[in-house]
Amino acid sequence: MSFLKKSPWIIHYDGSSCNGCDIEVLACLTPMYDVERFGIINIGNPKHADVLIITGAVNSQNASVIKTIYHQMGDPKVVLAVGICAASGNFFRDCYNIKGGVDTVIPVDIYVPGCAARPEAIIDGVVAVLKLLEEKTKK
Amino acid sequence: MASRTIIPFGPQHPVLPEPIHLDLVIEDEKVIEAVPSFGFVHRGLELLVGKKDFHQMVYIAERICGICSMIHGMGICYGIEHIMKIDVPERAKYLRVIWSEMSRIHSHLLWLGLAADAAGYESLFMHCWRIREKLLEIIEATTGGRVIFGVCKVGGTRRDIANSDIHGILITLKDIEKDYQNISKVFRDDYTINHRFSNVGFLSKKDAFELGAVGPTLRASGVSVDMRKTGYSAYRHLEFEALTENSEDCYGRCMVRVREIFQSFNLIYQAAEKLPNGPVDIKVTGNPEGEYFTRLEQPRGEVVYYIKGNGTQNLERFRARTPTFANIGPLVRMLSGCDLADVPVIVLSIDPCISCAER
Amino acid sequence: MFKLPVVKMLFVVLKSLFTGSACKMYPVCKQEVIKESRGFLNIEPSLCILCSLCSKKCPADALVVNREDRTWEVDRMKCITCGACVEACPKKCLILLPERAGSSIRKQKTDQFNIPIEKP
Amino acid sequence: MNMNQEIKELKENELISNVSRLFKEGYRLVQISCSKSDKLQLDYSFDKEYFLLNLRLFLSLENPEVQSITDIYWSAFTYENELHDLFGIHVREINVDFKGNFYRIQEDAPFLNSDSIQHGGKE
Repeated sequence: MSFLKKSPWIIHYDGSSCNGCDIEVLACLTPMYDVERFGIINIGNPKHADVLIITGAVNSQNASVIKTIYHQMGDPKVVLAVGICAASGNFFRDCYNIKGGVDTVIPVDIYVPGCAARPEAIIDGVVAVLKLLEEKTKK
Repeated sequence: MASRTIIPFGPQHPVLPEPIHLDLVIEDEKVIEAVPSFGFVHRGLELLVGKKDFHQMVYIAERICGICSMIHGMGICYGIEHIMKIDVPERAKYLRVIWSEMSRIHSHLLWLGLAADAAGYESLFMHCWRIREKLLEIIEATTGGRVIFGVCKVGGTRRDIANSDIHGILITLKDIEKDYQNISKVFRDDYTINHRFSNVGFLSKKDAFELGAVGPTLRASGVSVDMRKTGYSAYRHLEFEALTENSEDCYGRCMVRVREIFQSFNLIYQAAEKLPNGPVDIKVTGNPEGEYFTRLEQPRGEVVYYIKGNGTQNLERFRARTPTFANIGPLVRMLSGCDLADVPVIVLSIDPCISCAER
Repeated sequence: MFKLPVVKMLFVVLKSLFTGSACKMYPVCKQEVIKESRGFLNIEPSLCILCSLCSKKCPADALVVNREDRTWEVDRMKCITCGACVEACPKKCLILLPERAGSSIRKQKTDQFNIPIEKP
Repeated sequence: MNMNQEIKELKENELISNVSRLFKEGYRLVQISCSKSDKLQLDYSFDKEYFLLNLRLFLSLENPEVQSITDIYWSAFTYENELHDLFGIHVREINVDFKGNFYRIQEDAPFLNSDSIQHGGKE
């Protein structure tokens, strides 16, 4: 595991996701994919977290919640948008209550495609996030 | 006279992965009243009927919820087929049963894992999810998706399970069942689970019925209602009983789910044995005109779809009343009078699926 | 009575020792590909007739077919790999592969294919 | 296919008496739904031994109003608040009245004001 030097802690927030990506994020933490071997822990407290994983599109209600979580996280921080809904809003972008992807509220660093995103794709995304995190730390 | 405090519970909460929001009015650690409110996951997808045609609505209905996606897709297909008087091939009916029972097992295993986690029993949580992954592999090999199945379409199913593969699938399922047998013993006998779930979240038989609870929440209170008994799809050819428990608390709800997994395994074996040969879909022409209330049994309980077509390719109205929405009333009743520390367990005991409830 | 749980525990420990790891060790080991999996939409450009039925059937509006420039585009960040286009295609030139699209730093990740002019 | 469902049309003032009769007969409230065409169509669905009985009433689009059934079926408040928030129907005397805060959405009554019905898909 030479490419992983840090143990990033993640916080997961469910936007208006359908649960599909949520349980895949959760599945990453369980024995089959077990990202804990990289030192990745799902943590409830935004102050402890380095990576914010958002699944699902943003609607008028959770926009402020996402902003709050984002601003509570300490620098350096990275945002990972998991799933098609988080990237573009999927077909829900036509709905009256949906604003669009996560980038309408906070800057997103990495997008992970898939509906629902496969755990392998999420792990790939987290690995990509780590490189970014390292770059951001150096600054 | 103690003072009253209002504690907001959610939307981002470490115990619950989903953004449920409750305002808990508490007095000395006792919850007096719980006030739920929605909107964090609300998308308003029922209005998409105006923009998408009814074939596309099947994909959208599947994405109401990623856990019960198979039965959501099946529900809208079933309703439209009934309106258009399409007779689905027998093989497709059995395949739908097989897949929806698989989705029930994976949903219940998921819930059991979360319940173990809420009780502070992390290794059990990991074991449940380990078994679940084996099942997901079968699901992916047969449907192509891990959580979003995408196999139901109006007029049948998109994919077929080859007869030669079924034997292998059954062997793997028997392995999973054996593995699960060990875990179910823990849920049945373990002190931690018993202690945490017993006498918590009491819902009497009368209350459960009058408040319109559905699914395991209702059956744990001793009311035997299971929509599969209406015999939709191929269920009329299969033998099973609606499982009930009489303990009327969280432990009962847990036990109903523990036993339902065995029942689902059994249903899959039965369906695989009876699986007839033939095509899996028929060609659909024309547009639906008419209305129908579809009622199916989801892992979380009874789901009702109201589908109304007006002869165009767009449906006029699609409404899904999901099981979690029906269980909100009973949940509020269960929460009043409980300890604050029990709130996560009680909320979990109805198997809340907020993205279902808010759509 | 006292001994029984201990024996049980020992049994579990021994079993766990010999059954090996449940973990898939991704990304060190390669991902096992299930060939029925819906993962990645691909096109065989030589067969495409630019009928744009696929983009009409797409529930997520991920496909753009341009007849004038003779291009076929898929946005990987919009495609939900449902397979509606594959069913709709009259020429069977679309296929769902089990591989998956990689993550990206951009919101749009469009793959464009040029459709060659049919030879008479 | 099971055909065990029935739709019964009602006048608005007959609703309460009918619902309380069903309650006494041991029916379970399944759902309340609303759909919009040129009128608002309310469906109250009840279940007894897998038989689905729908009471249907029609309301006009301007200032729709209906009496609450929460005195009879307590848990109907979820459905009735939904009717208020999504369709703008004023429900009289709900036992737990959220006054429009059940669904926290920005628009008022999006389903009533939507013109999405009858647009015939993508052009």
